[in-house]
Amino acid sequence: MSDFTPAPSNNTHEEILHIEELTKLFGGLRAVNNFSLTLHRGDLNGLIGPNGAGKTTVFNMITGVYTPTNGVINFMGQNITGLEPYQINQMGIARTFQNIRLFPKLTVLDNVRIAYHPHAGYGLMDGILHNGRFQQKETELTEKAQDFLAVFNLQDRQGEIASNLPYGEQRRLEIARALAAEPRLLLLDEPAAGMNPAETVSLMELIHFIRERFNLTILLIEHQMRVVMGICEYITVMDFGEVIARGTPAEIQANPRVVEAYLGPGSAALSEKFSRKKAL
Amino acid sequence: MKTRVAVFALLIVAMLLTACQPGAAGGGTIKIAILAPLSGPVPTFGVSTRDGALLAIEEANAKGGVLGKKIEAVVADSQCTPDPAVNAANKVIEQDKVHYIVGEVCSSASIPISEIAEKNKVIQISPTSTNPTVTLNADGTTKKYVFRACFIDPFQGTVMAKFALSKGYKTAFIMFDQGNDYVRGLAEFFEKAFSEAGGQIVGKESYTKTDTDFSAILTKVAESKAEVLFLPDYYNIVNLVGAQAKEKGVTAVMMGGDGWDSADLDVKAADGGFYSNHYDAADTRPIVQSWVANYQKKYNSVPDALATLAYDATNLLLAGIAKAGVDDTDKVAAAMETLNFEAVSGNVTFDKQHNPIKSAVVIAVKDGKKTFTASVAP
Amino acid sequence: MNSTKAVSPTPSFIEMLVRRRVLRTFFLVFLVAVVVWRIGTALWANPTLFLQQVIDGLRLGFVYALIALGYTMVYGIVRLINFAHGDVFMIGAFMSYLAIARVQLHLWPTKVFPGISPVLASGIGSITVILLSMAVCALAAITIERVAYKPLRSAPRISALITAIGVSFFLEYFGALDFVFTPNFITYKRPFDVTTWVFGSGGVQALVPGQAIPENTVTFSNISIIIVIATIFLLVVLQYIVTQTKIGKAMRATAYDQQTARLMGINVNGIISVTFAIGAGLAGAAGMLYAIAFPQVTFLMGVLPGLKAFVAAVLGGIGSIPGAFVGALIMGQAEVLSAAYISTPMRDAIAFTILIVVLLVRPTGIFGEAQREKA
Amino acid sequence: MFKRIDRNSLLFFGVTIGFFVVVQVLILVGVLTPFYETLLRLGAVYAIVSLGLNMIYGFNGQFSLGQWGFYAIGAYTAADITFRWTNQASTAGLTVLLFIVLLVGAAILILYKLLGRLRGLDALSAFTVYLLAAFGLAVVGVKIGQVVAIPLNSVLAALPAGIATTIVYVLAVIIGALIAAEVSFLFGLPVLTLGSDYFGIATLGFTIIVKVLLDNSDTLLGFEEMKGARGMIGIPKVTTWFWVFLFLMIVIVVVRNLLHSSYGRAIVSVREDEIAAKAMGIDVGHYKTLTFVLGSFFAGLAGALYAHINGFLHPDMFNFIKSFDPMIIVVFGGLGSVTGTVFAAFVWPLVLEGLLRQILPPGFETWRYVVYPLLLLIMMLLKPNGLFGNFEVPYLRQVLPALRKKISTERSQAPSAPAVKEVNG
Repeated sequence: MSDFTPAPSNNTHEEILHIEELTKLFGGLRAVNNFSLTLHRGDLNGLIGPNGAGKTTVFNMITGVYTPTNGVINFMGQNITGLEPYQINQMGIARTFQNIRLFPKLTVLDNVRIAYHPHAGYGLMDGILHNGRFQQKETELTEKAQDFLAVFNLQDRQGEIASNLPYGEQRRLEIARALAAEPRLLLLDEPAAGMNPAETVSLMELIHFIRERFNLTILLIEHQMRVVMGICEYITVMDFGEVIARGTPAEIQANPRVVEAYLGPGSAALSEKFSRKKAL
Repeated sequence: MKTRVAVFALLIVAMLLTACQPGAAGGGTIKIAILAPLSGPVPTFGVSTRDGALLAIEEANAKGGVLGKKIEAVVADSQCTPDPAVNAANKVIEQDKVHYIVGEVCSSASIPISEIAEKNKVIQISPTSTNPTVTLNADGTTKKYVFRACFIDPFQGTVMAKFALSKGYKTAFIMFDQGNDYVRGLAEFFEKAFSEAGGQIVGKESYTKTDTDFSAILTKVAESKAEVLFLPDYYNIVNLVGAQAKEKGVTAVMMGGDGWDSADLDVKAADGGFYSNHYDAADTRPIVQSWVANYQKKYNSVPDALATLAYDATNLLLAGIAKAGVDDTDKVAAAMETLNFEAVSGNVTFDKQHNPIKSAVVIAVKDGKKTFTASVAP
Repeated sequence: MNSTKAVSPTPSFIEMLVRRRVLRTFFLVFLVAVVVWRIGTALWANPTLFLQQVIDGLRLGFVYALIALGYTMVYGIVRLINFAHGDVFMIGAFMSYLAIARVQLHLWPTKVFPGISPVLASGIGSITVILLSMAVCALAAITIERVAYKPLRSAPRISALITAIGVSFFLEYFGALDFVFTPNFITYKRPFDVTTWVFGSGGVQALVPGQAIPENTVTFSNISIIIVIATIFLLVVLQYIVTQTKIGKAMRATAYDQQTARLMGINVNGIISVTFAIGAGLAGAAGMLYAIAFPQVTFLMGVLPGLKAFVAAVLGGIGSIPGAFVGALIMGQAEVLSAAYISTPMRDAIAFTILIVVLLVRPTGIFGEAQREKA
Repeated sequence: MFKRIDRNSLLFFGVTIGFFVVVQVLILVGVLTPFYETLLRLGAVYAIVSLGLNMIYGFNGQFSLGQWGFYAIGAYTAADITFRWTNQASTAGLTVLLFIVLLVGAAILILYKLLGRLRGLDALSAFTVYLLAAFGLAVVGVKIGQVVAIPLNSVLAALPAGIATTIVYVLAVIIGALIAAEVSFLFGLPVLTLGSDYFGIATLGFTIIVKVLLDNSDTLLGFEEMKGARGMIGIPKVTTWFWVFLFLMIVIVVVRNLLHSSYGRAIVSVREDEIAAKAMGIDVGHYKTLTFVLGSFFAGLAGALYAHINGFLHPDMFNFIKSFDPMIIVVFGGLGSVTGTVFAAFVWPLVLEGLLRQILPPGFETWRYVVYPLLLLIMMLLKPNGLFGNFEVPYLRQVLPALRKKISTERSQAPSAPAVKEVNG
């Protein structure tokens, strides 16, 4: 770990996320090993690596889907290790999924309104009675959701069933839904997967836009190098559950280990890799 | 949406059509409803009951009916379960306008039916429901319009306990279906009478009506070395238990109640056993002989206890109507209370709680034959 | 309700309780201790009686295993709880009954070869009957699958389940009609005679009918032996089919991923039919064995064994063949032992309590693969 | 927006209350015989129990076969209360159960808040805590209830008999439902952690366990008056068309309101995608439990009403085969459709018990259960999504709010339309 200097972030704001020596074992499989990462407010960082490198597992640990075998995750100064996913979300971490996970049979509007649920502002009894408080809060909530959809240019689609949207709009809706809960940290899991070049470009603009608009910190996993290199300010590279490199896009592109991990290593490295595979 | 409307409309039309059927009240016939569990867990009991009752009606019609009117049977399926029984009873009373009900087999269906019968002043005679509360209100008074044609539990249980002791047996093991009040009642009263008269109950185990593997219990029976295995259940259970008992080396003599009486009783499995019954098929009384012969002719099988009691119940009802001389349930109920009628199961009178007073016989199962061994008066 | 913003620090003692799952352990240990104590005292009080109960439990377990295999295979391939499976079992029992009592099919060897040895004759005869039941059940299952389940393959899973319940009702009450199986309880005619052996200090000897069992002995009958042998044989055949043959591989591929299997050139519909047929064939065999052991057939006879076998399949981890087998053996023991030592009226309740507790500890059954939902 | 809702509500309540009045008048006039009246009452009861299941399965996606068990619990609980009142002139049943319900309920709520703060508490441990608390408080409840019963007896005895019975009846129905809800909480807590079909099997097991316990209610449980497998008699027959209709309407409105609130959306999100729901800050476990408890509350309510229709209860009515009935009704009506469920719940007894009884010719009575599964089969093959699919009558339909006129100034700021533009890689 000492090989890597701390992130030379262009902003020196407070620490948002601080992960230390995160490890996850599945049975005997070491999916993530001694993973550390620090994000500061406003960072737009990338997490890359070949398939099976453990990127999504890191996401799943940050968001509470998996409990880490070892290690600590601090979010805005609070230890969130072992919390339930919904608690972590409510604390301000939102995410999207590699394969879009909308609420397929619900309307676009409801997809966003669900994200507002933790801040609905009325109790179960108000909901059952549909009393004045309910009417007021529900109207507020709905208007907020509609405004929010408008930001993402989805307001005309509010009545559409989510699964009927075209792919690009589904992605946009998923991001919108994640942001509706007003998170401080957004985790994007391969947002450009399955997009055509035009959509990808539009997505990159969207990511830049939301970071400014919502004052976000973003960590994203991506396979399309064009996207990663295009928008990330700082990149962490994983392979076989371990961090093999960190740096700016330019540094990463020049790093021989990364190139090796991605683009076919030399024969010596190849044999080493196989022996490691066996050991796992 | 169209289909929904269509289905809905069809349903409404069908309902209206059936609801508006002219209920042929009065007229030239007397309607008797037969409520029997034709589906549900024990349809075989329902079929026997229905056949027995139908034969009685047919014979009465051949003799010119009752009060000069033909008798019309209305059969409804009551499934041995309260809900369908209530619906069936309501249906025959409201839609078919019957004044008389024969049924049900199971007490769990007879009780709700009796409530409806009582409310509508319809006479109900249950052929085989032994639960005391069938004819009684919750406060212990007798239901005016409800009768039964079978023994109630205390009588049969006591009969078999006395019989077992008279054969010199001192120890007994009781097996009973915990979910069947008939079986439970018999077991309870057997236990009481047997132990009061000096016998010893060495074991008591219950099972459920869906059980087929009795090995765990029978192992205990064999272990207990009881002389008598009292099993007051229906023949289907007796067949299963009997066959398995033989394989388990159980030497106890099996004894039971009228539930054993069936053409389907496996005489090999029940070999050496005794059971109490309403009549003896070899009895020379003409009514017994003609009943067995006619039933055999019509349905091609030997009547079982359920058919016999349904036949008796229907005949008792018809005798009551004839005695009252008028199709008025108040009068018929009164007439039935004082009835003295010779049925297949002996001479029947009703006690204060509308239970029949009649004698029982004990039948032995030996070498493939069922033979009369003793007669016990109440 | 959602006020989790502040995750308050908890006292270390409670945190330790939580992390070590002390209460959970306490609860489970308590349950296990009760069971162990009950069985232990029973074993101590009368070891031979206990052994006898275990043997009887095995017999029941082996029959359940055959039914459970059908459930587990069908579930594994189409994710359908085939409630009609128990009624196919009933059809199997009735078929063998009709073949034996009406046609006397089991006597054909003696009729064709008069000089044949009686043991061999009844063996061949019985095997013929069992094959017939299996064939009829397989045919029935294929028909049911084609008519009732196949059209619903793309419909919500629950629709197929409701259809399965419908099919189950239909088979039962259609069977109860007078011109089909009749609603009667019919005494089953066994194709061979029962012999009971007594095993004790004096070795093994046949029990003379009417004779009481000597002290400290264990009895078993030729029926138990036949059930065990037949079940193990069928299980081995099934295991061979599933793991070694082409059809078996296709079945596993289909179970894993129907779409991909189709792309690989596997006739998925055909494979599903074959699975139904094999499962039903096993149920048919089970029907006959069950009827031989508990000699009575009736139209509702499949409901409870079917349910218990299904529970056994779930217990073992549905979709797994060894799981179904182990689950069935556990169910057999649980039923007989709880009837013998805990409470006869509660035996179904106890069997289901065991199921629930096992599921809580191992949510996908004993042999079930842990499903980790991928986020 | 509100105007539209109002019109729909008006129409809905107008039609339903009209239906109620028409039926009531027809009953009074005698056109609608007790035969059909009983079927209608049964239909309403089935509607309540099925709506509960539709909440659990249709809207929350939990495949439960335990609904019938909670129905049984509600029925026997309420029956025991009214039985003691009418036959023993004692309110002990009422007060004892009332205090048990209140104490255990309070304990559950408090513990739920407290235990919810513990990080990583497993369901079985929590279950142990709840179970111990519930048992302890139940004992306390019995003691308090017995003391309170004495003065209450004289108070109720002073009232006119009809009013006193009605009070006891309504309380009994509510207590029956609450007991079912509390039991479902205790049972659901560990079992809801199981996945789909496993949950279904565990709940089916629950139904069977309840049935077995009821079979032995007089011996093992010690409730003499329930008479075990002999069936409980002497329950006052006080559930009229009015009561079932009233409770059905309340249940429909509650279900509708809940579903159209943020809580309803949270419930549905669990059905749609559990993982996404979690990632959106929805406490999935909480909403599963909430829905399960609510659905069981309805089941208990229906059971309590049902117990007072025929005045007779028998464990065989709560057989596991019957536990498929509400599932059949829900699927038949259309999963996730309140309209469909209510409609199917009324149609189901009318067809099975009414129509089939009427149209099958004499001699074919045994064919009822041959025709019924065939109808079910044909129905499922023709309309695998149920009769109504997702259809709802206007009142029950979720109204899409109109778009606001004020167009957000930021609207066009989001880069949305795929701009064809070269970017460096």
